[in-house]
Amino acid sequence: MSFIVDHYNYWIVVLLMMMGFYVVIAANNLVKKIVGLNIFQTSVFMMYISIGKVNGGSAPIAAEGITTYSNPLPHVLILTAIVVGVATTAVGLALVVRIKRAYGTVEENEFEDKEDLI
Amino acid sequence: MAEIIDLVLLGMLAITAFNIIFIKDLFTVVMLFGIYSFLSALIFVNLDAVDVAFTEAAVGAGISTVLMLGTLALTGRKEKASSHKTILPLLVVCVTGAALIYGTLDMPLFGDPDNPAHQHVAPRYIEDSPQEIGIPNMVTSVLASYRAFDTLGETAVVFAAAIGVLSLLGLPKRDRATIQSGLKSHLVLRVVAKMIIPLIVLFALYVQFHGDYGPGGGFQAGVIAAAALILYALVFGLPMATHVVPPRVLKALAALGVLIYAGTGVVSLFLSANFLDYSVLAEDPVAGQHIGIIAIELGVGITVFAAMLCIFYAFAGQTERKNIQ
Amino acid sequence: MIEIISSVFLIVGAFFSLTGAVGIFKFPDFFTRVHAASVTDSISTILIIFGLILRTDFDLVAVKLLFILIFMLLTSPTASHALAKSARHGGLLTLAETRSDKKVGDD
Amino acid sequence: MNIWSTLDPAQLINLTIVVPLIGAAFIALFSQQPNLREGVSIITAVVLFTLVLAVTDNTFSKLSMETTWVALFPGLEIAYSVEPLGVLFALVASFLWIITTIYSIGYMRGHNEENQTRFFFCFALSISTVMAICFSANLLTLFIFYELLTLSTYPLVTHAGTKEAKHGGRVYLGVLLSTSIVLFLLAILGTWVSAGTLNFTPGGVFTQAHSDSLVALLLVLFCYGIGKAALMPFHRWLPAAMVAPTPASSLLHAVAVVKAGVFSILKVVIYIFGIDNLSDIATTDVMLYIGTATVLLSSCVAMTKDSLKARLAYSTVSQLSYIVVGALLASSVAAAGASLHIATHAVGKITLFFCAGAIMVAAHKKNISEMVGLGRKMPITMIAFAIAALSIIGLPPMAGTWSKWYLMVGAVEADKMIIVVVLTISSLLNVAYLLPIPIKAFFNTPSGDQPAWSWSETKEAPLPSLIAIVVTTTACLWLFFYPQPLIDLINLIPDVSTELKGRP
Amino acid sequence: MFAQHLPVLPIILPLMAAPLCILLGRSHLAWLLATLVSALSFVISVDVLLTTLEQGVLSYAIGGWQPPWGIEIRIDTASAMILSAVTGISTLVLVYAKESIAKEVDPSQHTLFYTAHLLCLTGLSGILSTGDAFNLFVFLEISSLATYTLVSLGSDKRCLTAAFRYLVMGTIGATFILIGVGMLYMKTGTLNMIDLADRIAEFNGNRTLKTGLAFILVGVSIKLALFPLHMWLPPAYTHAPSAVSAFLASTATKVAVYVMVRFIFTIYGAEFVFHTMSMDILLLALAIVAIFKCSFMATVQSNVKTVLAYSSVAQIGYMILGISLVSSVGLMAGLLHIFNHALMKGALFMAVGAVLLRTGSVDIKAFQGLGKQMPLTMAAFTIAGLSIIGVPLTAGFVSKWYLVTAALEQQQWVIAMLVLLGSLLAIIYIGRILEAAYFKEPSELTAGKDIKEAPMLMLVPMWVLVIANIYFGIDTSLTLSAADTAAQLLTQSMTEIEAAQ
Repeated sequence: MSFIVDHYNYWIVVLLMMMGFYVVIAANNLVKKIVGLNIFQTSVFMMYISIGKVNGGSAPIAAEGITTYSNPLPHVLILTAIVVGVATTAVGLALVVRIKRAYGTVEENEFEDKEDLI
Repeated sequence: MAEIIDLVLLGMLAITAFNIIFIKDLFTVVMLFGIYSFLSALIFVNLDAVDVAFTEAAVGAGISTVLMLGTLALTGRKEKASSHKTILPLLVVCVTGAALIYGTLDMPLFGDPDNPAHQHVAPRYIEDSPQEIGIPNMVTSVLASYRAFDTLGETAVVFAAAIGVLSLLGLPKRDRATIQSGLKSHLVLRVVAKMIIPLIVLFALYVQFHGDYGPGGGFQAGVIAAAALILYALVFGLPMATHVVPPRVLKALAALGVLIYAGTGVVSLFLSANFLDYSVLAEDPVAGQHIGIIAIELGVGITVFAAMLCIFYAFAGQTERKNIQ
Repeated sequence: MIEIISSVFLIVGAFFSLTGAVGIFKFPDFFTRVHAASVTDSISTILIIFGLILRTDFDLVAVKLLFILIFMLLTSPTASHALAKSARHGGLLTLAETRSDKKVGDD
Repeated sequence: MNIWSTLDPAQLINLTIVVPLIGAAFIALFSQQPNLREGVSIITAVVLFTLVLAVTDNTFSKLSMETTWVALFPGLEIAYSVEPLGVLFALVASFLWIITTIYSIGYMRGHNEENQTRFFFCFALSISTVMAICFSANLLTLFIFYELLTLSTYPLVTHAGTKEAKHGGRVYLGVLLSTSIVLFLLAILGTWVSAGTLNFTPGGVFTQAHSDSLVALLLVLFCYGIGKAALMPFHRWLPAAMVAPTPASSLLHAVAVVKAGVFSILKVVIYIFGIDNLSDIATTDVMLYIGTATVLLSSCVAMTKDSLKARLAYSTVSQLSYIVVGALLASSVAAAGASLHIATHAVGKITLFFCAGAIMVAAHKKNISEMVGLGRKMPITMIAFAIAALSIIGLPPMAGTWSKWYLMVGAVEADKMIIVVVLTISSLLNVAYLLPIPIKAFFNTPSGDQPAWSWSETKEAPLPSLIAIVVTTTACLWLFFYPQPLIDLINLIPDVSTELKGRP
Repeated sequence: MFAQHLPVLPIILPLMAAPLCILLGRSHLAWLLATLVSALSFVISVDVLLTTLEQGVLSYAIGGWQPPWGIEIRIDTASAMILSAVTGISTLVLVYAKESIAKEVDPSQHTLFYTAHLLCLTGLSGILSTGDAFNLFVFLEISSLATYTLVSLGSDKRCLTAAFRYLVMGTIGATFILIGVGMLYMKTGTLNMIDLADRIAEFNGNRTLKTGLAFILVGVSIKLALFPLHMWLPPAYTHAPSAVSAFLASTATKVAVYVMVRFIFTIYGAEFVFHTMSMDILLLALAIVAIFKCSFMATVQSNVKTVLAYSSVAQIGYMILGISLVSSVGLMAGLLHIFNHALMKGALFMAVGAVLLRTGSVDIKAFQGLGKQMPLTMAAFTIAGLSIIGVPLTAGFVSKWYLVTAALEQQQWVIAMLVLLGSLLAIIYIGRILEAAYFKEPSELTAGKDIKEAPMLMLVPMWVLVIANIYFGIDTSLTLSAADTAAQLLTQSMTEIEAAQ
């Protein structure tokens, strides 16, 4: 039982990650792929933040009378990672827009038909 | 109590993600994604990561969703049913998931203060940073000083994204105001927008400069300020927005922000300290740190603001272009 | 004492919020749903924020909460209004109109 | 004799390699003036020969000559060191280069070939690499120039530019590069990793400490990896390369390239494995019998070929295997015979090729069946052909006699009577496929009545070609009567001797 | 005065030059700035390389914060060696790019091109220099984002789908790395590589660390296009502008190989990766399959850029093979090949770019008859091609020599043989192109066109690389000593363990 209590958080996060990952690799629509990518990454962020949690701790902003803080380092890392994520999303979506213009579709199997695959 | 909230939120996340897999209406998918981001922001708050929650809400639920919607306007909101193979992806996902679950078996207990992660590097940040850096928000201290190089990289990533989107979509021309756009008929919206946009900008400035003491900082501030202008562009039309903040200026600002950040580091080089060592920026090392952090946060804020708005302009320009056609 | 009052505020606020959610599911068409959501949203925001203010020491935090309240009261109805208006603008008909046109609207 | 005696002996090696390169540069420079260009070619060839003579002189006076160019890997340099076997090969190659150059002038002009500058240029390049192979001090150097030789001769093979030539070139390059990269390089690296050195060492580099199976494997890899030795089944490139212009075929594919192959095998056997250790290696006999099989099979194939050059090509394959067999017999006399065969076969085979080229230029005939009665038109060429053929067969008084003799003696010494038998049968096969050609040319007549023969009837090849043919034919005879200098040279090779062991 | 700051300069110089390019606005000024900065970085990298050869590892604490609290720049010989190659190639590609992109990229995007190039360079230098696992991820993403942009600048619309595929795969890879790094952090509490290495040693056989390693390796394998995760690479390199292909093919995947080396040897230690997890067998098998499958794919393509792209995947197989041999010589061979392959692939892609400029096509048919029309370009192509094959006296021979030596040292005769057999396939795919160039008459694609030799600005960088190929094939002292020192340093822990046993 305690094993489950200690790990349930990670397991659900893994489940979320895999749902996002599935959307990335299985989706045919490029926009949906990008959505999947975002879900995947956001779930990974949750894993990091879970690492940083300290039971009974509070947000890592120094204040009078608080002695236990959660670990600030994962927070910093994830701040950076979120930015990286949105940057990738922006470029990916821009590519989708261009693909739509060039091929007239954003369904992967449709434009694959239109180009001879290498 | 926190565990129960955590569990409920996680459950809701799972439901959201599950729906995203199966729903074919992309508009719904994107809205669900926005919800997903908000929910994860809530989890972040619950796990004491307020800065992260702030950012996730602004970025995931804000900018990302707006960009996705912008894309949908151009590409259509229906996902076509396809005979795409699902077995192989499912297999890959199962294997990956199984590997991850295997990995969790030896993971340290969730929330245990004795975890190695809380024992090694982090204690120094928690115990010494208020004295060494002189600001209470440890996340800002680590972000802007101890791991300032990461943040410099992050700024460069945002800049790179702006460059990428610009090269793909291009910026809208400034004087195309002949096209009627924006929500002209929404009088209520226009009035309210006029009222709150200055407030949002003000709030952005608050977040920018209050980041040392509370959650926030250059990144969040930049996003919020960009959101203000995005709202402006949505309500009053892109041409008006480009009139207020011309795209060329944005491009220059995005570049300038990176330069401010890196320049701060170079100043320390000239003061014969290591790159990004702010201690030498003032007589007192702690004051120096403070100056340095303000400077680089400003750089981050400017770049993020300009880059995000640039990206939005590029997408909005495409939509306008489509409307003309 | 304040604790109890605050709790009452919070619980009632949460209740309104919940009714709004139920409304979204139960009401028959778009406009009624928007209505349900926006009305309950405003009242529950007011109640919850007041409940929270009661739990503060009436310092800076309370002021911040007030700001949030003002902001929410401004934006939330505006958003609902804009939504409804856009829908109308886009040609969506109310339930009554749909029936009178004898159109089959089954959502 | 030694006009270069003022030079530092070590510099001689550099010069032998660099002189043809300089020649090549001048050839390229004078591409518009054929006379000047060919003059340069001949002068370079002569200078090179005198250089090699000087090297020979030094070798006889036991002067050690070594030079190092650059350390490619730690402990492994591109280095040269003169030893008698290399000198022998260098002598043969440089001497025949002069002759071939003279011959080519006649042939190329007579044939009005295109791209003559490229031809002479590549010719000079390949001679330079052959010199480097001759004097290489370690396997790495040998390998590098072995590969360069393949690449620099490729344009010669495809010289004609026809589809056929390209196909031939592709086979040529394909077989030679594949065998050398996959097997030869592997063998070299295997030697390097296990023995720790690639230097040619008298007596070999392997000791008792090395596992038998490893050494056995390496031997097989070397024998097949050196594809230029044309051991079956990697002999296909040689007939394919016959699409080259005849002078190229004659020098490169009768002398330089193939001899570089068998030379490498001899060198590996003598200096890497050591003749005395050879009999202990499990696979020696296997390779030996593959060699003898190649001797017999290719002789048989040769008989079926109507095209003169193809027949000569298969004859070459067969003769090369003599050398391989000689090397693998693990007898010092057989090794001596093999070494000598490099020289004797070279002069014999080059004469045959020269003749084939002469026939092509003068009579435009490629196939043997068309050569009936040709002796009337080209008496000198056909006489030369007959003499060279006898030399290849190994009949006295031709040069080939000696090498075959030593090979046979070596086989007896090694107690391998079967080899003696095979060599004898092979000689008979040689008779069967070589002699009919001059016989038909002289004694068969296309039609019954013919007017009496007169000089006016002759239509020989251009004079330069004819001179070349005469010189090499003379050499065939000369080497029978005066083989001693070469034999002396061979006796200088460690572990190799024309004297039987155990007898005073 | 900057002597002690040299390690950080190759990162911040291009990082600051990138926004300056945008501020300058004019494309030729941007070109000049980018080229100068890149050249300066190159000079600094070489200086750093020489310093590491003399003094060993260089460590630089960013912000004055000592590791593990701050981020450390840590340059050992392996990093410095690849850094020199990357900055050097970048400089040459920039010189080359001016003429090349003038034809292939829309003029309005030239400034953006140079900016993206500089950002990519920043990212690559950062990856090579950093001593922090998470910082590595950040720089990886800078370079990746810039790369997606660069690829999408191609003139064919297929570059868009190629870039998108690259983006999705690349992001999955990066996220996998992120997961792996997270697991490392979870167990050790640190992100500094050296500190990580010290702490991982305590946890041999821990399941979380094992999973972390698996995720990192898969993530990096995507980035370095290890078979079967290479599917993004051929389209990306085919449709990207030639200058971009030349740059990426010779640097980006190589840097990813470096990341793999770093994680395997520095952070986890060979003991953990190869003994506890037996990764060597898996890597070896994948490398061999990559060499053969992709070399074979290269022989049947008609687009020359695709040929070279598949060849790149095959060549990456050689590098991974070197790593998977688990020996100092094997690693050295891998590192050498990273360096040498950069030289050859750069030259090859540049030559192809020149052909594209003059004939407007990169189909193998366009190459017909070019031996006469563009002799210098094709001569460069020939020599670089010989180097890929591994002909003696070229750089390619040196790396193959050590690769086979490493295999033979482990008594792996079959693998040695397979490596050499792989070269034969290279003969075929390079040979086909050479045959077309030298032995075939111009095809209908180019017939009647007046095809001139490539412009000077393209020929010079191309030939610099060609000469480098020959130079490093003959005078190997610098590359060998660098690769040897680097491999010794990286496998130090391994040899200590072996000595202990």
